[in-house]
Amino acid sequence: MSEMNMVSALNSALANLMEEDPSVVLLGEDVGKDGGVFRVTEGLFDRFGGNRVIDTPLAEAAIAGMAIGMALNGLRPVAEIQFMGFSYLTLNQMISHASRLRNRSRGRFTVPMVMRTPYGAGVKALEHHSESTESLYVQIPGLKVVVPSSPREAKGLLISAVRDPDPVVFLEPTRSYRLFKEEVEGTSFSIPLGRARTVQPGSDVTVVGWGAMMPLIAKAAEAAGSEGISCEVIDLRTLSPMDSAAVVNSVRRTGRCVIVQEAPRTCGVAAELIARINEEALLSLEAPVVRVTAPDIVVPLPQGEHYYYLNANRIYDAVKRVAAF
Amino acid sequence: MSEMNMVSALNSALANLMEEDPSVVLLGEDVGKDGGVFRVTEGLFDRFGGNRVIDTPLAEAAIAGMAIGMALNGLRPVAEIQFMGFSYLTLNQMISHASRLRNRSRGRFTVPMVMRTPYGAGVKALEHHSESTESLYVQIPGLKVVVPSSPREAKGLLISAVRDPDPVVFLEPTRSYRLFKEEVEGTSFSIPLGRARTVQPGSDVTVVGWGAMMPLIAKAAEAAGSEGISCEVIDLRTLSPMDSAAVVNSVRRTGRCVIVQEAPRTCGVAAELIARINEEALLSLEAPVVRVTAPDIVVPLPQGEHYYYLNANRIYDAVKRVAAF
Amino acid sequence: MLTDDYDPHRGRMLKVLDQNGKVVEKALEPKLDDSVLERAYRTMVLSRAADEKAVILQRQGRLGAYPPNHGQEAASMGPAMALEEGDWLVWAFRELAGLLWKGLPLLNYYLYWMGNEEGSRYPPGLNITPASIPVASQMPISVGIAYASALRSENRVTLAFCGDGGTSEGDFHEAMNVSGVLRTPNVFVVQNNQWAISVPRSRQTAAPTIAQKACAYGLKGIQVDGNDLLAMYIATKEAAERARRGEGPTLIEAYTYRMGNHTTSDDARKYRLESEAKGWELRDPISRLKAYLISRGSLDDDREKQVWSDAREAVEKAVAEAEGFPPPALEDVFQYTYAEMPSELKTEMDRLRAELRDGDKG
Amino acid sequence: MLTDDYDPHRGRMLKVLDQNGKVVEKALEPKLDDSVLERAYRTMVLSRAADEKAVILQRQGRLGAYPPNHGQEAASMGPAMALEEGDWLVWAFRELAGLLWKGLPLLNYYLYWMGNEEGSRYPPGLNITPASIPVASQMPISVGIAYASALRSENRVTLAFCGDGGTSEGDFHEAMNVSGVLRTPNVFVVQNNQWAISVPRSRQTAAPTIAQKACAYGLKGIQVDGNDLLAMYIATKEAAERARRGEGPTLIEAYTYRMGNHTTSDDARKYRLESEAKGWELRDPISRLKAYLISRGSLDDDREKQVWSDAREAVEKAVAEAEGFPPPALEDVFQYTYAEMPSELKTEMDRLRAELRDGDKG
Ligand SMILES: Cc1ncc(C[n+]2csc(CCOP(=O)(O)OP(=O)(O)O)c2C)c(N)n1
Ligand SMILES: Cc1ncc(C[n+]2csc(CCOP(=O)(O)OP(=O)(O)O)c2C)c(N)n1
Ligand SMILES: [Mg+2]
Ligand SMILES: [Mg+2]
Repeated sequence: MSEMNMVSALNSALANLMEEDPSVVLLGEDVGKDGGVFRVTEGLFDRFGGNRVIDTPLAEAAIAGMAIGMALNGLRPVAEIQFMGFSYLTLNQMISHASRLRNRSRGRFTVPMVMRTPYGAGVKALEHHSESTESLYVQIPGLKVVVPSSPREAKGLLISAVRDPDPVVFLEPTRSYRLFKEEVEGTSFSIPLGRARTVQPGSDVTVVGWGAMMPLIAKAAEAAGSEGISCEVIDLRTLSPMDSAAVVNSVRRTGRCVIVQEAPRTCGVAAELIARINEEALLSLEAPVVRVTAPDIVVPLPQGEHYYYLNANRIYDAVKRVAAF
Repeated sequence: MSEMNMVSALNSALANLMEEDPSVVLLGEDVGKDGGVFRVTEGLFDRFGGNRVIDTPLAEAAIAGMAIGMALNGLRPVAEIQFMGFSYLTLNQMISHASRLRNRSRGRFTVPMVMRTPYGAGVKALEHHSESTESLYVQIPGLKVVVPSSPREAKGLLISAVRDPDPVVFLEPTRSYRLFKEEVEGTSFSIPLGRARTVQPGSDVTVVGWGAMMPLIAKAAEAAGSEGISCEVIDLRTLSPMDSAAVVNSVRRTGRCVIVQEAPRTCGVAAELIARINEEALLSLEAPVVRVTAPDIVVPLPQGEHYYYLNANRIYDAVKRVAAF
Repeated sequence: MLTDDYDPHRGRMLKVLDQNGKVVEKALEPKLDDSVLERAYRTMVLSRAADEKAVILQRQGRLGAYPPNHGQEAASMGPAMALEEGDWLVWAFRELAGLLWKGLPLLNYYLYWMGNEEGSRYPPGLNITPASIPVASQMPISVGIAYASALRSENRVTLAFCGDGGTSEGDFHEAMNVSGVLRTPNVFVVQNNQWAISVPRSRQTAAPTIAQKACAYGLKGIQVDGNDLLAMYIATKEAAERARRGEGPTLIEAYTYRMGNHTTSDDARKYRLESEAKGWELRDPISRLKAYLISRGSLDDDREKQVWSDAREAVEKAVAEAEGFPPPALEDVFQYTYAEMPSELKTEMDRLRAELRDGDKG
Repeated sequence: MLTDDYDPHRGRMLKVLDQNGKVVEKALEPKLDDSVLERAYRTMVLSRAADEKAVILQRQGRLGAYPPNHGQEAASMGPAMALEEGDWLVWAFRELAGLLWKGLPLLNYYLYWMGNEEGSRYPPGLNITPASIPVASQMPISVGIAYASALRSENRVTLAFCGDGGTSEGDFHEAMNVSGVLRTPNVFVVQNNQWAISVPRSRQTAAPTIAQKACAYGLKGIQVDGNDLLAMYIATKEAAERARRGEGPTLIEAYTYRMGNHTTSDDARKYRLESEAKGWELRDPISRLKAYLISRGSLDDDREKQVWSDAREAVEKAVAEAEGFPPPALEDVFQYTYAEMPSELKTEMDRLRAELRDGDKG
């Protein structure tokens, strides 16, 4: 065990995986010598060589396509897309092939690949470097989508993602990369995909989020708690397949729910959760489910980012409102 | 006025637009001599010449990118993407540029382009030819998304889309292209974007849909009506910006709602509508809103298409269930 | 090296046979056993027969939209012949003859075009990827496949196809370029059949040849008479050997012609002169091989008739089998979404099963 | 034609000046007025000064991540000089000198990199598109811009830039190819600064030059010493004239070097030898132009000092203005989403306004 931030936890996961399984390879822009723009792959080029830690030309569709081909042919590729804002270039490969080859070939061909990419706002970055468009991927049958919220979660989930027989889009919250450290095992361990985590049990309001929203939610829940509102905090972790049952079950008990989504409002994961709560637990609801999300606008450049990016206050206010409804 | 099917109505709209405004140009694969694989642009090459009806090389990103550049520089391009399943190749251009140039340049540069593409299943086509992934576009701030449901609607909405100052994704239901005819004005007329249409007023259940779902809904609503269930049928028409107010207002009166979505369930437009109903009319609900959608699977090839594609029976059953709740 | 002798910048096209089956460059004639040549001829004929049948079936409503292969048999089969056991073949959607050579059962082929996913459940061990409909999207995948083989030092080659239209796509470019940098053991064959639906080659790119695009990627490139089986074979053979030696990928332009409509939904008369196709009839790849075989004494009229009747019989058998094949069950359209069905999806499946009425089955 | 004399396949690079400012090919020396050359020198110096300041501001936390232009001034400005009023300039993110020549106020530039969208509200009539961060995505857009100009017979040229890394993207390829087919009045300049973050040119493509990629698209191509302002100018001038005559687009490779880090977030020592940059210091484009001007008698030490102090003053003024510029109001981040704000969005805005507490403002 040692103290790791999310970057070092991810690095440790990749190192473990590459040691254990010679079929694990990394590819992407600047993942080799440079160790990745966020240093997630640092040291792996020296350790495992350029054949397994592959610096590619600047070509996202090819990175995704190659990863698919590698996965079809026995490797477990982990592709890095430098920022989620550049992942749109991979969408045709991801939708048309990665997600479908198993079905297309009736299971003869499978695509055990991972596409890692940093996502999210809040680090005062350039345009296109703050995207949170996870719902583009969540709606695609055949893809899995995973978002870790802490260093240990990141390591355990990434290991599961790489070992998973299906293609996984692994979204790393840029803002959490170096936000805090926690104790993480140096050896490999896994956290199963597809299961939400109850971070804190509670009885008054269910608060759901994922990724970089979790630290904000923790703060808001604590503040609410100190005012006697007991929050049940759920980290969704895997957005697809979505463990909505965990959320629905919680809402059945609390009757109230706040969903915190970094992405703009429309057609996001929060909407889907609300739809499922509506379908399965409408009669338990004592108040409308509240979405705390970014507005339906382009992510502003840094000087306007605070209008877009959520904070603990707004979550806290929402919790209070729902509790008081 | 004359009887037109949707293909001829769209063709008529384009012809009117090109006559009226020399800045309107068409571009895409096979839109010229061939008149488009669905014949929507038939005759326009001969009439307006190859400089305004442009056969492009096979390159969707370039088609979208060129349309953006044309729009920036004073034209009103109407780009055709041969099938929605190939539109993923345009997503980077559409998300990163088309939807953002106005905001990026504080209004100095605008992108009055239209991207037309046939969408939807039910015509026993090849793989990738039956996609209904509108929610990929609906969630992008800065884009508009329009789906006509009849020949006249198609013409009026397309004319508005082309005249609109913002980029519009115009989705044409493949299945409805030649499904039926109706009286359509030969001259140009417009139907405003952003407003849902109440196809049929009713008092018991609000039934919402768009595009190719509307004929199925009409059938189901009629059957329900003959059993004494009065359906208020709403054609959403513009998915973005979404006229959810029309739906919410209707649900406030009926207390019951069925949403019919051709696309797979997760993170679709139906989920967003449910979220907004939850937010604004929860207390009016007398039953959970029901989604009738495709399952979260890859569109099957024709022999399995009937498992995927909705029909009037399933909508009718849903209406009955909601009414009886 | 052929790629030097036929440097695309010098505008020479590789040919071995003329239309009378006469060898135009003796030094280039490959030494192939009669049995191999006979199998080649049989396979091309089988492809032609199966293809013609598919068009008929489509007209009868027994098969969906279908892209005819007529005239392009040598362009896909010559390259396939240059492969060894275990090599990969990544096709687009117009490479029937090559697939048959590699061993794909006709049943799979028909099932697929009849709209049943079972068609793409290829026999285990057969390294052929399923049809790839989004144009050129298979090219980057083929680079990844080749990379994986090379990483394990398997000495395998990955042969990938796309069309002249496909060369305009970004995917084509990214694949060629990455493959050049990583020196993956790929052979890329562009079936330049002069048309991409209604768009002629001249409007697809302003480059005079497709082969010369190789130079943008530091690849070897060569333009080959795509209707000349022997030329396609030797060009691919050389390229495959180069790839196997780790000397990088090659781009082969197969200069051929789409004799039919783009697909059965298309009507080529709208955009091209019928005389153009007429001219190409004289360059039919099967007739050319036949003339060569006859000139070698490896074929005569009787045996030729037999080849055709065998082919037609095999086709009828495959069609019958395909038409007798069960359509997918409800479970089938769900169960291959993930390795393990997520519980929410299972619920969706059960709900759908309950909701479907009997009359809804089709 | 220069593109014939310097056919990329023959591996010659176009140069007019050597590092001592001596004209190496007299016949190529453009006839430029002293006033133009002086303005050119001033602009390059202004670019250098503004760029250095931006790096300092970033270190002080007064500006965001920033991509330095140091060493590439001639590569963007030579082409800009060849434009006429009304011609379009489509930049990527490392073309400061060219922008300044075209007339972009420094204030806009700083505002943009300081994270305020107002920076990209370019003055009306200035045909420059905003920075394009997704690599090479601006290239297809530039083709559309050029097409529109041509359709209206405006006789305008569209000059578009990307980097060596950008040439690997599908967008680059699709743009070059479409532009070749449609013969749009484009000039494409690839600033080959030898690196794409940590990836060296040799690993970006196996093609020996970027210029030769032109041949894949039937374009004219030429490799130019990108640190030689005059060479960049004459190459672009010829290309722009060709484009204006309707004779199609040209691909110009500006062979230059990224002297600094990729951006201020990057540390180039991790992946490249410092000696490499040292070698390129001797080829600095500003020193080269200075030597030329001095040799012509158009510049002396005093005036040179004045140019620098004018530049620094202009920079300080622009920085002060940019730092005094108001940050966006809440309405600003909403109101440019659509021409007219949809009512739902208005509701979202009002809700957000109500929800934001005072402490939330940043
Ligand atoms: C990405 C994409 N865009 C459009 C289509 C529709 N389409 C199918 S085949 C075809 C033409 C392909 O031309 P070419 O690559 O020359 O192959 P050919 O059909 O001639 O064999 C088009 C446009 C597609 N399948 N994929
Ligand atoms: C599509 C895309 N992928 C990745 C990035 C991240 N990125 C920014 S600049 C850059 C390298 C660009 O290299 P080059 O085109 O040579 O331009 P240079 O930075 O050298 O000017 C990368 C990978 C991006 N901006 N866009
Ligand atoms: Mg073709
Ligand atoms: Mg570079």
